[in-house]
Amino acid sequence: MDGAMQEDWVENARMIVDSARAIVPADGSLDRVRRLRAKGAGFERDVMAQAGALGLFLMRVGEEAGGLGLGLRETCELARVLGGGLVPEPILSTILAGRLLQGALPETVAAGEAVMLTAWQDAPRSLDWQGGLGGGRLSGRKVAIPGAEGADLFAVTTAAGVAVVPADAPGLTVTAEPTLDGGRLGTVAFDGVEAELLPCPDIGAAIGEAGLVHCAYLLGLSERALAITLDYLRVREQFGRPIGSFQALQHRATEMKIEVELARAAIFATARRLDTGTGGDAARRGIARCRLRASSSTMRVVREAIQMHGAMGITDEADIGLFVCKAMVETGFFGGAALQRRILSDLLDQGDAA
Amino acid sequence: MDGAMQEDWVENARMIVDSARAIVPADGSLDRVRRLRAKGAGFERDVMAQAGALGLFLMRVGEEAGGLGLGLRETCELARVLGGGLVPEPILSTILAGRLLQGALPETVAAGEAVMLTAWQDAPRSLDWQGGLGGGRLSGRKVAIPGAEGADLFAVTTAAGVAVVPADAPGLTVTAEPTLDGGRLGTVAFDGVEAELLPCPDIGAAIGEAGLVHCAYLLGLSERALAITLDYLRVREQFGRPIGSFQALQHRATEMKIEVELARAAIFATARRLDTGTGGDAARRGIARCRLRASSSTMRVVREAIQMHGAMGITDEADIGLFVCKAMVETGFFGGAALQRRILSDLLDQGDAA
Amino acid sequence: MSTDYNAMSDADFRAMVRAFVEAEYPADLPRYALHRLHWSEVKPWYLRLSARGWICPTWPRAYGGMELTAGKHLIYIDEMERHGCARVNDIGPVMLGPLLIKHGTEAQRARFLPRILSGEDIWAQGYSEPGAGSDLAAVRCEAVRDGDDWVITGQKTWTTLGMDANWIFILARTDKTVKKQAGISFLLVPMDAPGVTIRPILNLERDAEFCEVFFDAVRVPADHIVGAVNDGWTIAKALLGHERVFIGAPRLSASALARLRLQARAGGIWHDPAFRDRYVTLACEVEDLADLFETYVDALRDGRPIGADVAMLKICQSELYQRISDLGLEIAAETAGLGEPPDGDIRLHAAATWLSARPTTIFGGSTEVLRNMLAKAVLDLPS
Amino acid sequence: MSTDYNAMSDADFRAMVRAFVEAEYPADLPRYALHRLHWSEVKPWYLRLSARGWICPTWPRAYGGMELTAGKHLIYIDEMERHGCARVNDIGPVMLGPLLIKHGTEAQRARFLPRILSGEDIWAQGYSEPGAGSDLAAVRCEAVRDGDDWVITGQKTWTTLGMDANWIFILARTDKTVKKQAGISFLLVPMDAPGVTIRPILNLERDAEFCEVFFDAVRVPADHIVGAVNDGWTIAKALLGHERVFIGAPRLSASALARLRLQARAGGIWHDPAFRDRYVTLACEVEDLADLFETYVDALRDGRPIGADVAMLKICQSELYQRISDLGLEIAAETAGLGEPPDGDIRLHAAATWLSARPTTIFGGSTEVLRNMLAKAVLDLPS
Repeated sequence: MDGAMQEDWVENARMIVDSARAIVPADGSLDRVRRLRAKGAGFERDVMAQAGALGLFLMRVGEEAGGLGLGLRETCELARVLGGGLVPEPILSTILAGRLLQGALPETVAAGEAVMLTAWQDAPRSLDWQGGLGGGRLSGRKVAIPGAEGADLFAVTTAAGVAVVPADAPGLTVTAEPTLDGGRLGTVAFDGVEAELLPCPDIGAAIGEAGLVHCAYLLGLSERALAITLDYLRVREQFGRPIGSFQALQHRATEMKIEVELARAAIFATARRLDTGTGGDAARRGIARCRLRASSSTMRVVREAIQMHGAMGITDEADIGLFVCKAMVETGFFGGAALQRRILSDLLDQGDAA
Repeated sequence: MDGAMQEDWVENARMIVDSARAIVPADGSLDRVRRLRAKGAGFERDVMAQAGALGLFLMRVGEEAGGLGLGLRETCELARVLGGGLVPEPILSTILAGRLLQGALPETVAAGEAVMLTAWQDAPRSLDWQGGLGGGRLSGRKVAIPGAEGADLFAVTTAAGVAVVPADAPGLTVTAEPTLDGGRLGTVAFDGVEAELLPCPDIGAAIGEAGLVHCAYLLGLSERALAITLDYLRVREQFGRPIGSFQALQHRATEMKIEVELARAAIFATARRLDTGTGGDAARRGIARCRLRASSSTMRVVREAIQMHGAMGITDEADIGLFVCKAMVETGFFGGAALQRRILSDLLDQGDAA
Repeated sequence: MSTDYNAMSDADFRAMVRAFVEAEYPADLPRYALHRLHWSEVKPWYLRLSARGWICPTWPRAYGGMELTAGKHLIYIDEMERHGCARVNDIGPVMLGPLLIKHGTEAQRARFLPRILSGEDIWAQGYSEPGAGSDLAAVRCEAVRDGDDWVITGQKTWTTLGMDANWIFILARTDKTVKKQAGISFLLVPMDAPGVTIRPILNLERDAEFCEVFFDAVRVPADHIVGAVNDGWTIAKALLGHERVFIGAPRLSASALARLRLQARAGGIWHDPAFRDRYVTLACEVEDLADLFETYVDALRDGRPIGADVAMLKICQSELYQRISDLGLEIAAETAGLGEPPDGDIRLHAAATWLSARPTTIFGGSTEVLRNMLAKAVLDLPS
Repeated sequence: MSTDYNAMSDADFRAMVRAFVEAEYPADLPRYALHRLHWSEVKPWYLRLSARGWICPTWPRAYGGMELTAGKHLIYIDEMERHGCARVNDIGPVMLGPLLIKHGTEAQRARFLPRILSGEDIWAQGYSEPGAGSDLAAVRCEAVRDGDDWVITGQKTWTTLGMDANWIFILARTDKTVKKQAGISFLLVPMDAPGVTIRPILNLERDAEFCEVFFDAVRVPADHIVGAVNDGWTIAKALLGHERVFIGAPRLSASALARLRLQARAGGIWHDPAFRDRYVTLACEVEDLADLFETYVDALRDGRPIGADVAMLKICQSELYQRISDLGLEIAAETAGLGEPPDGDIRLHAAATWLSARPTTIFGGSTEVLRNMLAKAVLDLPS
């Protein structure tokens, strides 16, 4: 990679992140996040509209198709900012829809006027996305869709391509369950729903990329959770000293920092490799590794964050709790850690010379 | 278990431990252990004779067969003392021979005049003991026998019973490799060795018991390694303070202590259960659990012991190094940790009502 | 005088407890609940235990208790756990009662014990303060003598189920001039006294499990002190007897493991070798802990003293409980963050287990404070 | 002036290094050795590198070095590692040379640098003392000015391959009246000076890898000081440049992982799902570390400053190396403690890997000292 390209992505990422600041309060306030909990679909349409207006949904749409044609690094930087702010809007899901549909992404969606979410996952603990077809129509179900009840449209992956269906299509049912972060996790069921299937040559790759981008959301979350915990360690006193002066906590805090830095390095190196041509098994391996690291480092950070906050860590009133709950909800997405290890195990003998 | 029985074993164990003090220096000196390294078979016949004179080899021979008829708890207490002194003599191997042969244990062996070791293991990473037969004679090999070159006789387990063979029997070859503790780990190969097979109804159980007793050797080793490390933490100064005053090391030291205490509790509770009638899968499960705990706690203790000793921990001159090397040699006996977990996994659905 | 349960054989006693529990545990109360239930929910069960004379298993029979030995008490606990009985508001039976029996006046015993037995009084504990979580002796809540009253001003926090209580016992500073442990007294305060205010604290599931209690010049009569003035720290420290052992009992870990097994079966990964490798390791740890626990129970049974090393049990149990719950959350994957139990089965609710495991390393002596103590008192490491 | 290697393309440079190594690495030297080799063994390889002008890759060309950029230096290291070249006695090329170039006098450079380049002088490092392992500034070895000489009395220890060296550089206390970092000087001492005694220290495999060096009124001329009197601590601390990054390179972990794979195959457990579950976790950690390492190499390449946070690399690499070696030891089971490689193949020798992993968390800044430093310098936690 030459210097010019390097600069390109850094500059692009900076612009994207700057624009995302419109969504994530500069002062770090989590009031909106707190207020939105257990309300409606779990997100605000206004904010989706704002994201649309900023062009975020066009990030992964190629320039030839009228998009921004940005890379995974830029998208990861965006996701990181969103994670740091615990933004509940399903922006990444719409970005994935754009990545899948390219020029076919409806203009209303791109502009943020209509909300389109991607419904790809056939079952929990699996990365299967090919289901959802039966007798030439959509049938079956797609799971694990945050905010599903707030969607106007779904981009549905199937073995035969991507279907765009309105949420009120006959035979389509959305159900959802409350999650600990105050959001709602949806399932979309199809009972012979008519839909046009748009061809997409690399659905699996696109979903893999979305899994990587989501790692960056977790990264942002854990970076901020670590920062909040370090602040607490500096000010909270016990036995007449700030608790951050106790060596046992200091050593554990350095471990949290290392976890976060490893996640950051792995995510952006993998994004760079994918941006610069890595695909196939190498990409799958890299993504699985990032998911493993991002989920384990996030859970480690929030576990330690609770412990270091003491009793405050298990209350609803301390902000750290918002990060804990969000981590519980999000770290298991894209199949969970056990699946990642299985994928990596299965890939062990691929490309293995000996 | 009533109070009287409880007292019995405690009293018996006390006597056995007292007698073992004749072998393990009261002042904790490791001079003999150090001196013996890389010399001959790795142990002293005199000490085996002493153990015989103390009756140790008759511990697990029933009273009706002229033995002491003692239980596993007493044997574990003995092993614990031997482990604490890093005693290199293969006393436990001869006790196992007594357990297998009962009244058929040669008097010269019982008296410590001849050294008999048990050759049971068919292969590393396995608990198979049934091999070693071919065409009515001993054939094949038995592995992982510490001190094998110093044996006069072997008790060899086979599917058809236990064979007693002299080390100089035609067709029997002993080979050995040096181990890091200064001992030698032997393999006995049989090329059509003639031998009488003595029936033994519960060879597998006896080997399981020996595995449990060996856990107590590891326990003694790790208890002493912990004590040495705590002593070092109390006196070694860095940055003008004893390093044992640093909270990070204190917390890790409590973890070592907990590991050792869990091992102790598990080993003696399992020994009690086996002494009071538990057998079959429950016994196998208990023994596998103890081996898992004893090996992991021992390795954890010695790993931390090295780190807390700093550079001294990796030198030959500090006593802690003797414990480290012994732990490396011994924790993997009886199949190793991975095998134990596999055994436990296989037993999961046994006796599982749901 | 009530029945001498200790005269029964263990087996008979167990059968009796089991039969009672199976017959009397209210059908509409949750079993194996992970959350503490409120008094409004658990009251019927408290009253049935009370009516049977079983609400205070460790109190002397002379005071209306069962006077169980450690061994019998363990069986009692076992059977309650086995049936999944909800924990009642037990601060009175477990903490205040034994304390009054040991340190109270005859008048205090006569006044308060019967009302605990009957369920008329529900007690809460007021030890922690906002500035002093791990450092309990850093009490700032103050009690000043004014005529025949103590006048209390200050704040307590992390009072479990405080909103259900009509009485609270607190540690209050009665002498600011001496070293911090020496100027603390133990006071009894009615929750409806003028100047007492309660603010619930929501936990991460947004249940009001704890509360803050504010004291604004609250007056209580002079005889509401237990023990001598300025001797409260000694009393509070000595409070826990058996509890120091039972707080490290393997039951939370064991039941989390059982739930993990059910969850793995329901999720179709029970036969996955990689999962099993992790599962058996945790299962062994639970059994190891149970064996270690048993050595302390044996000591209790034999009347041998329990040393500071018993804190190992609590460290071990709470961290193991958390690690088991971590694996449960991991295998739940996309369903890990659900707010409600899958299929309505609380045992399959990994998130609830995970959250319920968190406070165990914080309350009742944080793991860090216990490790500091072990390093000094047990390992004899220097300060 | 020698070749400007930095003008070559990376690919050409790599190909050149590889060709040289493959042609010139002595056939009778071990490859992928886990132990440090002695001078008697490794001398031919030193001399061939020296003859090629490649023994000092980072020195300026003006002084006889290759003057490689960080990127080129990485390629150089990569290719050495790839072939499994033994590490030479490199204290002169890596530590003393750069230090003299920066802080020495022209006379010192003229005298010592050529002899390092040629292999005539083999240097050893004398920092640690028996009382001061982690606390390097607690220097007690003393140098007193007497006429035109420094007279040195004291002891150094953990001097790697000290028995192979004819020179040693030491930190000595030259002012006892100031705070401990301020009274230290950096001195050069010939090993054959009267009063120098060496005692080898055996490691756990009973190899003499380190030694103690005793100084009994050893006299060196006044010009054997580097930098100003009492300024030795500053010089010693600034010594490590690139090295702070490279000490955290993933290569030790990566090669331990490769050996673990071979060992698992040889032991027949490569396809065991439980083993694989553990293996892939470690393999991912190695790749994560490699990615983190790369961010620092990028900074070096771009000439950006390296902060104190680089210590994370070393903590991470050394602990990971150890955890990989722990799994290797575990799967070796009954063969774990063998003193010699199974089938003579060092790569299958789990014990050797395990032992070689131990010092990495102790030397070069112990993990504990680095964590203390990170907590303060990077996380900004209070003292």
